[in-house]
Amino acid sequence: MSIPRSSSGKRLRSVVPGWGLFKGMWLTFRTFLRKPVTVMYPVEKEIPPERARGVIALDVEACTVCMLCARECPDWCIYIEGHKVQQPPAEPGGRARTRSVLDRFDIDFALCMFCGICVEVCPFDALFWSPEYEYSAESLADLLHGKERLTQWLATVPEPPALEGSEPEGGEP
Amino acid sequence: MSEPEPPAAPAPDPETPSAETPPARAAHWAALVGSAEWADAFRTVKVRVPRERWVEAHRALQPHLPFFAWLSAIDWSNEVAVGDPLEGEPVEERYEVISRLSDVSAGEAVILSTDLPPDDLTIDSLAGVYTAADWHEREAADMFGITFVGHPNPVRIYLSEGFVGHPLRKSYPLLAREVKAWPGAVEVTPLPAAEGSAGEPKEGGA
Amino acid sequence: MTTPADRHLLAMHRSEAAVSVELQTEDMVLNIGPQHPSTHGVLRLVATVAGERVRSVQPVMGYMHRGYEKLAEVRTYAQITALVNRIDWVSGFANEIPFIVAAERLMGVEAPERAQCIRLILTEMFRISNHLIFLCSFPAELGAPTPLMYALRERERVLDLIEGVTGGRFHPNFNRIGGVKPAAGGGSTQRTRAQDLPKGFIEGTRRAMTAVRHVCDDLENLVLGNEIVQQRTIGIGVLPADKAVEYAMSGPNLRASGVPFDLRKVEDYLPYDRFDFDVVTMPNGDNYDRCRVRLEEIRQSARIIEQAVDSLPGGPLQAKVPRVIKVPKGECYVRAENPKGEMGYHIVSGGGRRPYRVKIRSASFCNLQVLPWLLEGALIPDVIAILGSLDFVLGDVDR
Amino acid sequence: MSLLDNVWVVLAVKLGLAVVILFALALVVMFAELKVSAHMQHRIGPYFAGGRWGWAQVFAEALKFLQKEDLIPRDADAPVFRLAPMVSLLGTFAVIVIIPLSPVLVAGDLDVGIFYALAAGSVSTIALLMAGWSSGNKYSLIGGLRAGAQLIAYELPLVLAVVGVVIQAGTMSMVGITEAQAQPLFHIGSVGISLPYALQGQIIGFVIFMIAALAELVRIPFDMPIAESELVMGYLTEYSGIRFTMFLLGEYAGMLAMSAIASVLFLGGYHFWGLNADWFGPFVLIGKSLILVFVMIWFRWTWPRLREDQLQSLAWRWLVPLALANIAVTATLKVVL
Repeated sequence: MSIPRSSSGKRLRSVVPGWGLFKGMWLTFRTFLRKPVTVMYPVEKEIPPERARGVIALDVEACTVCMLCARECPDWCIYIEGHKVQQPPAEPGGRARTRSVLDRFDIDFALCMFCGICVEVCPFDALFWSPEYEYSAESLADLLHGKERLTQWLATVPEPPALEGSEPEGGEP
Repeated sequence: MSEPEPPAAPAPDPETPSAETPPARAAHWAALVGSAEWADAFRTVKVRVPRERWVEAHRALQPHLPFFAWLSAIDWSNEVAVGDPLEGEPVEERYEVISRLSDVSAGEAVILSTDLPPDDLTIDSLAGVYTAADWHEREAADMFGITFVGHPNPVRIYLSEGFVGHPLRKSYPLLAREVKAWPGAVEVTPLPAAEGSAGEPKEGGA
Repeated sequence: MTTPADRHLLAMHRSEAAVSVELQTEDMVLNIGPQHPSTHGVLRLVATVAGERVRSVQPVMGYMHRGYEKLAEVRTYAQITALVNRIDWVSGFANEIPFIVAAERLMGVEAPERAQCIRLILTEMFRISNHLIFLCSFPAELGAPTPLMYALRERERVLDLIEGVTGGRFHPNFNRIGGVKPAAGGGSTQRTRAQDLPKGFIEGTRRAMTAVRHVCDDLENLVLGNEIVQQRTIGIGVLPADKAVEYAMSGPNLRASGVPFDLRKVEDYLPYDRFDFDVVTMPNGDNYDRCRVRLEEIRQSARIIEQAVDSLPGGPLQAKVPRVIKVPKGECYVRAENPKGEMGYHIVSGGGRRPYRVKIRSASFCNLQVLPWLLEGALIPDVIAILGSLDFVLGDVDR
Repeated sequence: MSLLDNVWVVLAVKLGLAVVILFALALVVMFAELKVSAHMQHRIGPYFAGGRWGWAQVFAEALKFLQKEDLIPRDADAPVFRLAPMVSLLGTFAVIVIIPLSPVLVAGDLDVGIFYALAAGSVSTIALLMAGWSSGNKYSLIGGLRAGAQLIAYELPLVLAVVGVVIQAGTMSMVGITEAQAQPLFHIGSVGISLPYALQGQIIGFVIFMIAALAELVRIPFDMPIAESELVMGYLTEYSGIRFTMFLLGEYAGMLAMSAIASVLFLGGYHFWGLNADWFGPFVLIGKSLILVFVMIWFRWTWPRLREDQLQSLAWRWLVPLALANIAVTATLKVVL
């Protein structure tokens, strides 16, 4: 461990008093001549990284209405309703099964704090993060999105990014 | 780090207090304030002093630990309005005032603690010993309703003048959790706790 | 090291006031804030001014008090991680660290080495981000708006890297008890593929660190070398070392007063002892030094990050922890060197899924305590400059 | 013919032209500020409004300001509050009429031209004090008082810096000063050593004039009366809508007027090597002025602001003695040579 260093604390004095003013001006002038870094938003767009937490997409087929996401949500912003239906047994003589059908899956993005807990706890891979971010609305109420809208976003879910090399264990559980 | 070092077991740094066996430090601080009650769990040294000797104990430690990190309180209560109650045996209902002192060189630190009975929430102010205790005491007064006797500026710090109640008391409800029904209360299918792989940690290499 | 209290202006003012008692006029109460461009949110200073000279200042806060300590009591540990990175929102990740480490200590688990190293890299990235924010807001308060854009430009690179790993720019919510876990973003394959650093991260980090060093040089020319800035900052808001300790200043503000104390060197919440870096201190404790300490700390952080990405260990990202996290009974305080100072969480666990009590020691709140002392006798422009030099965020003050 | 003989008609036409040109140029300066500041900050700035470079942005902004409600605070001194922006513009317009765009193109070539310009220009001091005092706001009051102290302090170096030029030119007429700069500076034997259209040896005067002009214009590094980060815009805090626009245009027109005066006094006015002053004079003068405006914008977006007391100390301890020394040297040389 290196020894804590006390700097000399010398001020950054220019040789000529006032020269510092012109060094700054030279910097701004150089920048003035360079090409700006701005991305002109509606015309050009930055591509967010694959993991960007833009919006939550829902795969209705995978959802079993287990309520886990609604329970784990710290903001209580997921509203789920469902009902059970009797299904004929898979094979003759088998037990009649019940299946849950999702009636309502609303996420209030005005309340959501984009923590990702719901995506993480979902045991059936029904929720995904999508980097999509253009869904602003004019009123808070319009930020409550139902399952139809959430399903549309499923198409924007990207493949996971390639990983930085040297992953010795492969990540397989 | 210039010298090669086995990354698996980093050598204890000579400068960190962990080099010395922690209980010895804890006992050292306890002896300094004249208290026999101390705890050292999870590398958090806590020395308990009686309420009468609260200011005195701080005065004894001030030359060694000049940095007043924070002061707060804990409402030990068996009944809670929100959150998880304490597990296990019921505790003695009391308010525990804790303050943390440390130094600014070697990383030494100690937490002093004292108990206040729920019916008499007054304690002497530390403002005379540690200047930095000022705002923390005002905060504790706001949040727990503890009166700090001799505080130079006993006005509210966070809450507005007309605010009723002391929010961090365990008896104080959290309105945000009461005005809205829990969306998770709907039961459609049982929790998938019985699912085979769901109980395992999912991360790579686990 | 310790400079004597140079309260020259104040002394002069007092003697002036004593001489001209008969000339005294009524003081004016100037309400700076809660809505004011330079209070970084909703801080309110009730200043009694005589002309431009401030006689006394009474900070009023609580406009943004969100009751995090109460909110933490009704949330599980995983949910609190998402909550606490909103305390000091410009260094979100650094807020998660002490909380997670405290919970890990209570549970007796330790994050694997690779996870710890990633935590360290991201913490330092947030330190860079925070200090760049300081270097953009502080000159802006002195009236120079351009360093803001330069600093934010490079900060964007750092934030992009952070977003690439964690999925969040400001609020990563990346720490889990026992390790780190990037936000799932992998569609149906998210469970089968390890959520590790994305490809190109290390290369991008190296490039970003070069860019950050470069902007540091630029800002040194534009801000610290500028004679007007020097006029406005040198010898203004002098906080001597003994006062800094007395008022429990921490972090860069303490080091600018000449106290070489850095929790990264004395605590072991992250493996900082593996890396070579200096604790930057400045001798004078004035606005200029507070600004300069942060500029130098960016360079040191870049140094740490470069070492860390060079020697990133392999291995898992997550230690084995139960699915439902219940923390055994106990109390633990862990403090960490947040970019703004000492940030710590005192977790009292009652044995359940939710902590019984969480005391949050936030750096900005404690750093602001010195305000009435520091601002007494200052001029109104200096009030703003001193306020800016302390680098606080109202979310961190009010919690 | 008879119409142009009427002195009032001619005056009205001249004034109208001056106002139109000044407004148009003020909008140009405003646009330059938007664009130059953006590029200095590595941004693009206005982009979409009106074609590729966003030239229509200034009109959009002006229209936006005009639409806004004309708010007058309850505690404000309403008549004074309403009057202040007009007074602020008045000073600038009064100045502009004496600036010679070419040897003939000048609204009014007064014998005491520069004297009149400086006197008329200082009217804006009163406007800022009026605005600050009448707003009924503590921040505005502090801003107004700062403005008053600042403008009074900088009036002096401004005038003293000009004195050197006047001594050298031997006239106070703006046209006269310009023409004097076209003459050789001094003769050695029969050879005229000329420094035509240049600073005429008044470099110190020029620097002092520009510093004082920045302070008069309340521009960074001397914008303490506005000081957005301290006083929340100072005397402008309570202004909105059209009155705020008037101050804004007044600032830009003032920048232009000051730059034009500086060009006339120190940079040879409408003269430029190889260009006929009669035809190219206006373009030369406006070009020189815009370069000075660019430098002002450049300062604005590079430097922070000083403190009020530092500004006063700069004026009284450095600029005034320096200007006096400059006058003494100039006068001595004038007599000696």
